[in-house]
Amino acid sequence: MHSSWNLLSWLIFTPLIGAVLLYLIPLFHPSVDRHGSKARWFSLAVAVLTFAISVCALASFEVNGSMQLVERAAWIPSFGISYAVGVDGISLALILLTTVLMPVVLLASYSVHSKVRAYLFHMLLLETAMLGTLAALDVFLFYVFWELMLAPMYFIIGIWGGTRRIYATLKFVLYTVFGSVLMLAAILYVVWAYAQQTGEMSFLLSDLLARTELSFKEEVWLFAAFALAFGIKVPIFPFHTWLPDAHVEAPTGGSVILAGVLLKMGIYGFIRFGFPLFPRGAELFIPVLCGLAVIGIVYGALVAWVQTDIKKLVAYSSVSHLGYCVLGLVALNTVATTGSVYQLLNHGISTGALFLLVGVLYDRRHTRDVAEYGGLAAKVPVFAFLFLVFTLSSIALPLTNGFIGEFLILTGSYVTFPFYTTVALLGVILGAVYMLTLYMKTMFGQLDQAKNGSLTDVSAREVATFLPLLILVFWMGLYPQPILRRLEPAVDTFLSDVKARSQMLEEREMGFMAQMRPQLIRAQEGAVPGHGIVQRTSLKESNL
Amino acid sequence: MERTNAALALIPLFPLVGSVAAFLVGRVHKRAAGIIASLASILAFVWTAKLFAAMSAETVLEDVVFSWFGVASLQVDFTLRMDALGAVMCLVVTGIGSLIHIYSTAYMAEDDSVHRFFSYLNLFMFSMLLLVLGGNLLVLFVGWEGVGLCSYLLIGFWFRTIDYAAAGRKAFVVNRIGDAGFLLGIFLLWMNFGTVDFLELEAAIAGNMTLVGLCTVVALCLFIGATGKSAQIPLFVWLPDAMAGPTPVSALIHAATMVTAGIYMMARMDFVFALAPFTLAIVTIVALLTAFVAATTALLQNDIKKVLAYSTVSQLGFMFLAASAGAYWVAIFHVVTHAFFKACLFLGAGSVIHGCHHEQDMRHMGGLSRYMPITFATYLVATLAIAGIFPFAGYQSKHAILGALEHNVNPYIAPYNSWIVALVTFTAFLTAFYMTRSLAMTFFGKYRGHAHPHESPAAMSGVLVALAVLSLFGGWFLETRLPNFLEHVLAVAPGHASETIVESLLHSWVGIAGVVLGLLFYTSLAGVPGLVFSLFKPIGVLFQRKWFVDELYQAILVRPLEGVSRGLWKAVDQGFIDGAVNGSGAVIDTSGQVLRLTQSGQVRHYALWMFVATIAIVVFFLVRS
Amino acid sequence: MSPQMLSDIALTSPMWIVTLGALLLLLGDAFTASGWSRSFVSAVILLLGIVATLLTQSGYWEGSTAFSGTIFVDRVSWFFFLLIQGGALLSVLVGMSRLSDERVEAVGEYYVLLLLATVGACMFVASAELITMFIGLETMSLALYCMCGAASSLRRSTESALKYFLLGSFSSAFLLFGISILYGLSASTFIPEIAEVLNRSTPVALAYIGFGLLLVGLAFKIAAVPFHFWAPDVYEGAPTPVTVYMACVVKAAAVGVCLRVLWTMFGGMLDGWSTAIWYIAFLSMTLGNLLALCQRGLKRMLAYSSIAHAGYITVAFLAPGAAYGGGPAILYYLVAYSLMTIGSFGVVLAVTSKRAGDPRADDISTFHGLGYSNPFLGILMALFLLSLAGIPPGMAGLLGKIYVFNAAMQSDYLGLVVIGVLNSAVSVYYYLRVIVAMYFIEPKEAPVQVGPLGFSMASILVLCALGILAIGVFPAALYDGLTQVAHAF
Amino acid sequence: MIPVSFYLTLAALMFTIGVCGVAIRRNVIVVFMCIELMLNAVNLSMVAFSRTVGNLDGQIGVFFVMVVAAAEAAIGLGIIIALFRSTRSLESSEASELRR
Repeated sequence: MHSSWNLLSWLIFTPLIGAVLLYLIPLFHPSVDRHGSKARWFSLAVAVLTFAISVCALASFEVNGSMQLVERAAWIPSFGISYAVGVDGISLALILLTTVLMPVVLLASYSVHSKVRAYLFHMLLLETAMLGTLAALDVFLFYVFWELMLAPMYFIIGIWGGTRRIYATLKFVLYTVFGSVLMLAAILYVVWAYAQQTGEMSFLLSDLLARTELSFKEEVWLFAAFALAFGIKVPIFPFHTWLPDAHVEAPTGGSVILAGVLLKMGIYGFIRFGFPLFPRGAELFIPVLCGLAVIGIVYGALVAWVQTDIKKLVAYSSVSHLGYCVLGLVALNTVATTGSVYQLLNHGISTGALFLLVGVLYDRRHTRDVAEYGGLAAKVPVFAFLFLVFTLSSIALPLTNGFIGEFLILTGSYVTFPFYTTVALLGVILGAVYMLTLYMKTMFGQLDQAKNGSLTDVSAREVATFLPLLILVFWMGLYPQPILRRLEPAVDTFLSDVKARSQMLEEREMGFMAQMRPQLIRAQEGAVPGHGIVQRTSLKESNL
Repeated sequence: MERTNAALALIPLFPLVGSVAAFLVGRVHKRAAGIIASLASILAFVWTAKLFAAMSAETVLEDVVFSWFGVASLQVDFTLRMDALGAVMCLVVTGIGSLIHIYSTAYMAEDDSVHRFFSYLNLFMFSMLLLVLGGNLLVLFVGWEGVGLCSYLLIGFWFRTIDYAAAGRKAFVVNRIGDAGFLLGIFLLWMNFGTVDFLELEAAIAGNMTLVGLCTVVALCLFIGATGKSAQIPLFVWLPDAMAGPTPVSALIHAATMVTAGIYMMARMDFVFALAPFTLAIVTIVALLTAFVAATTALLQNDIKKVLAYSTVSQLGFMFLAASAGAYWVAIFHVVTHAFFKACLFLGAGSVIHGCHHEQDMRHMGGLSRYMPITFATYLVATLAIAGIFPFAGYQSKHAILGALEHNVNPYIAPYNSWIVALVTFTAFLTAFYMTRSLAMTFFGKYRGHAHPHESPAAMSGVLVALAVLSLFGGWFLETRLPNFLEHVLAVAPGHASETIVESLLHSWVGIAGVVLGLLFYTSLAGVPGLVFSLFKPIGVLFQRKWFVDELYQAILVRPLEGVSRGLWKAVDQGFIDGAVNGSGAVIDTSGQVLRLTQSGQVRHYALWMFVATIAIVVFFLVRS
Repeated sequence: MSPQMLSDIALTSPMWIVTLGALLLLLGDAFTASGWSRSFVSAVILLLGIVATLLTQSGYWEGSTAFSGTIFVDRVSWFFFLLIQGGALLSVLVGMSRLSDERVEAVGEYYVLLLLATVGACMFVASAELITMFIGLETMSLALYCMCGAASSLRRSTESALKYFLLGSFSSAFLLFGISILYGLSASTFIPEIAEVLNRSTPVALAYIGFGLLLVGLAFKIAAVPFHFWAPDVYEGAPTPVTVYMACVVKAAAVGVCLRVLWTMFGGMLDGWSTAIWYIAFLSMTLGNLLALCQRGLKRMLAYSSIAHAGYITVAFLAPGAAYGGGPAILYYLVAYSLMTIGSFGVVLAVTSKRAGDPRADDISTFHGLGYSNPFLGILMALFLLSLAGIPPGMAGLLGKIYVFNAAMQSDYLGLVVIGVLNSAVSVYYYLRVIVAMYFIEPKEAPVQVGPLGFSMASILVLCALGILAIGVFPAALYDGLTQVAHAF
Repeated sequence: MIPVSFYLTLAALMFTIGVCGVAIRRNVIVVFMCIELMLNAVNLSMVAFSRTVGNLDGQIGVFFVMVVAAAEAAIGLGIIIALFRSTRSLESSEASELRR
């Protein structure tokens, strides 16, 4: 481990430095750089450099379940707040997804014509926030980065967005803030509990995990607060209605990042914080989350089916897809949870690409109405081909990335929730329905709209934006092992941490109660929750 | 059983490379696409044949291409495996496939997107070969979905007509419904046995009577998958629509190979079905119904391809009947012979369509035997074969099916064996009848169209002849060889006693009756069909309108679901959730507006408020202390 | 003069210097014509005061008093001297170029009053004796009444002065009555002695009444609900430079006094008064935010927002103590709030002062497209607003809230914390609406003419922004220092 | 001797009258006078308390309060005049341009 290199810090702050330089270097001033092309190239270079750093991080990452490349420095020592970052397989995978998508998005930024420099600034700032969120090991640091993701996205949608952007941005921000402030209260509560028990304050995740004891009731409330914040971000039904609006109004790059990375933060938050900190609270909510996930899968698919706005359709498909991720997560076994994380990557790639594709159409025709298209396959064959590939990836055709994720999730969660998973299979069918309907209505049929007659096929630059994603679709579908190999130990660590902490808390609480009122314990023996996770996984443990 | 390593991956690899090459080269040189694709297909056939030649009935060739994915104990290798069953299927796929490729070079010569066509066709070959060579359920599933994709692409090949594209979508979606069931079966198998490999599963399951309950469920799930791919009730509706694709596609995918995947899968998983007599009983009933319904529907269709499509559905029912009786080898036998004659029929129909300038309605044909004699001859042979008349290929397989059904030992079915045989026999009679009808309407009488029919080029007619020869001798050739070859893989019932030619001819009476009646009805007694139709009008309309199944599905499934979706979106999303979100915003805003009234701007009001608040504080403290 | 006397004078020199400066300025203004910058001189005077505070730092220690125990010269006083004079300095500098636009004619008197109000505020916050406190309060308030009416040609200015005057005097009377009762109860007007008496025996009803009346006066000054009514009207009507001054200096001084009164004087009765403070905090946060939500005028909106912020600060009054407690949290919040409020009102001043006579000059539509017509102000305003909302990169505001809520949490006020965070979620709406106006809406008419900002205004705004980032990203040093300051409680 | 509670009761009454005047009367001059009344009520209570507790602090305080009251009068009347100039009225309800 080369923690002396501060690899993660460089990774996180390189985009920020780039963003600041955009404004400091006079070369990029709009009066000099009339069309923003220099700024574009510069920020692309920054994003590629960030990608290179993330590859270095990957190279120095060892395949095991531990936190690696850990850096730690005191930040606000009197509060036990530290700047602590580190990655395990899960966060590294998501970091790589971010750093891969960002150059793609910046390449696609050519559709932004006004205030280019500000756009690039916000994008790079957003990248810093996302990477920070994924690497943070201190709850406070996490919260700061989590909230920092808000402002740039807000500006990106608000300034470069569509006609209803104001409603969309306010909805997006208020929804998110509403969730995250409650998470803040919960964080403060946990830290308070920690301070009560240890006499000092710490926001460091590992400290909180190791030494905070919470009663079952506390856990339930705290998990609820975290789950609200993360559930809104995911988004879990019924907290999803900000997503279609935000997506529809966002500029292409914004949509890609929103779908590609931002939505992943919810699941990531569950994995890194929600479940390990409050295992028994989480357990109580698992049936709820699972039910909502399945509702989301079916509901999102059904609603996507009747959309006439392409972006809205893809947005609702995200609701459905993220439902799978939640399902896989709450199944809490290695197969399903690994699949869940893998599906996060897939969704980032395929849905990101779909939004890029919609962006390509929108740039040319300035409409997202399905009825405005039709028969495009004859006019723009390369586009149609790309659209097809990403559509297939989205509906999880074998040998594309989507299949691996979906199969792992469904296989794994079938062991835990046979009924729910069977219902979730409806999503597999409905996914084909809405995506192929979209494909048919846009690409097939007569080229009957006169305006589409002058459409041009994707340019070389646009092909360049799709190429990395195209490669990833097939690579991750054909040979996912390099990624799975890194995810699995991290997921195992996650699961065993959850289980261990659950047991620890259980024992402490039982012990405490035994000390206080021995007779109470006998009365409650059967009713005390908390063994479920252990029991359920042991059911078919041999297979998991 | 001997497992040996072999370069099996080459078999699917040829068409895969061919697919890419045909597309890239074909964009520049239109003719090259067909040649490359055909070559790839032939190479695959040759390589299969070479491997086949070296193997015995007990050989299992194996090729672990790479370790595909694995998490915890779910480790899936990309394994290809060829045993006797796989070899037979492989030979059929590559053999028939090659012929159809050659045919297509002529058939599709004038199409603008010929490179796309051949690319898809080769991609289909690739997927189909993965399907039959897959050594575990997941590789099979890759092929399973892959052929579905290619089917989708090829049905919608002429995508400018939105109906064709819609037919492609329908095929994919209906297949997906089946696939969901298939996946469920896979989940159950993995959950209980921790593996998806066929050999390992077989070792764990075969003959273990304690697993009957599980196997019943698993088999049902798998069969749901099969009903999708192999067009059985209730999921058969996509296949007739799939005729929107170019005719060679119908021949290859929707008759000879892909649609038999369900039977192949069932044969492959025979060890599961063997423990699931209840499921097998369901299979019998479904297959019987399918065979009958499709045959009756085919009676009154006027589109030549629709007749063949329903005939295919019906014949697939026959295959499932055989399989459900435990006679898997018979099912495979029928798969093979059906591939011969149905491909021949479809390609013949294609030749007719090609000759009549894309006319598909048989009412605008007639008397074509004079214009296209080779097509006629081959079509005739194939018709006789499907009618089950000795010595044509269909006779042996159909006879074997009836034999198997007679001796079905399934406890749930056995009491009704004779009824089933009777209905199947009747269906076979219908088959002979409607096929003769199509033959007569197309080739006999006077030409009723306006085009100038002509015989197809050599590439097409040559292939027709080859398939006709196979339809003629295939059954006789395979009748004894196939069971011997397959006996180590599939349960092969003791072969029935060999019969004399006279006996065989006597056993063909059903087919002969059908053919004769058909000929009478549609040549000399031309007024009779109309008379019969008007006599039994309700039934006639029912048959003509395909039992109203599409309408039924539209009415009870598609439209309600669409309505529900729209309702959910409007009521739940925009109404309820957004209503709650915007509503809580409005409540906050309104409460702000109401509270604003306190800020009246009048100093004395403010003073009063402050005084009241002070009093409140003082009183509060007085009460507290 | 005795050494004691000398040291007392030295330690209170910040006040002396500013007082003398104010008197000299008055003389100079009376006997000379224009030709010299009164604002510059008053800035220098304030700077001298700050320098004096810094130089005498070592003399301030815990519990020490001056002038026979009437003035605290402890670290708290030192901190508040710096905060008050610094706030005053910043508000002088930020407003000096726009004073005439704001129709303030008697510039000399205006600055004299400002300096005297600053002295009053220092005295108010440093007082260790209740009559002294009253004098300080009145010195500050009387000067402010006049400052509010400084734009005498504008009816709104006069109205705000009247309202402030009447209600201010009204509340002072309550405060005074409270003082009288406490005096009657403890036979003393000195805070430490009263505290001693109160701690010695179980508190009687009269003590609570005295406390309640005192609270009325103080809550009025920090503009906490239900004594907030004056704030929106006065903030809106007063010339914006006065609003800037009021929002940071008066609130800071009043909070300082609250600290002393609540924690030093009534610290022993915490259990008795916590419920009242709980409700005041709750009401201030909630009403402030709800009312700010439906404002179109920015000054008024920020006034309501200042009520809400008073509520957040009040939350921490429930959590006395230095380590992780309310003390440093409140002080940090004050620093952050001063920067945010000077910054945001400063931008409003810059945008609206050219149309100061128009009651709708600060309407939100004025800000449409500001982010593009004046990117400099746009970015700064966005940062100030984000900080007020507590969203990164507005880190100072976020940390302030976290400190405050954390303090409340450590004292087991979970409910109030939840209410607080939900309130801050609501507040996001109206802060962001301004950003929406600045960046997301194309102006229908020509964008507002802001005019040149002038060096002082621009640099102060930048300073505030940098300050927000600096104390937000690297709060450790400041926070540790504030913990030392708040050690007294 | 008259007990101190009488003085205090009187002071409280005067204070309350003052408060009510502020809250009820419209004429700004009267309102201002009511505030003066409140201050004087406090003065009375302070003197009374000074008497009971036995030190002079309260009485000294009264002087300060009187000075402050005088200053308030000066400033207050100035503001009232300014108001009269702009509205030609002494009604406090006239000064309600700033509201809501």
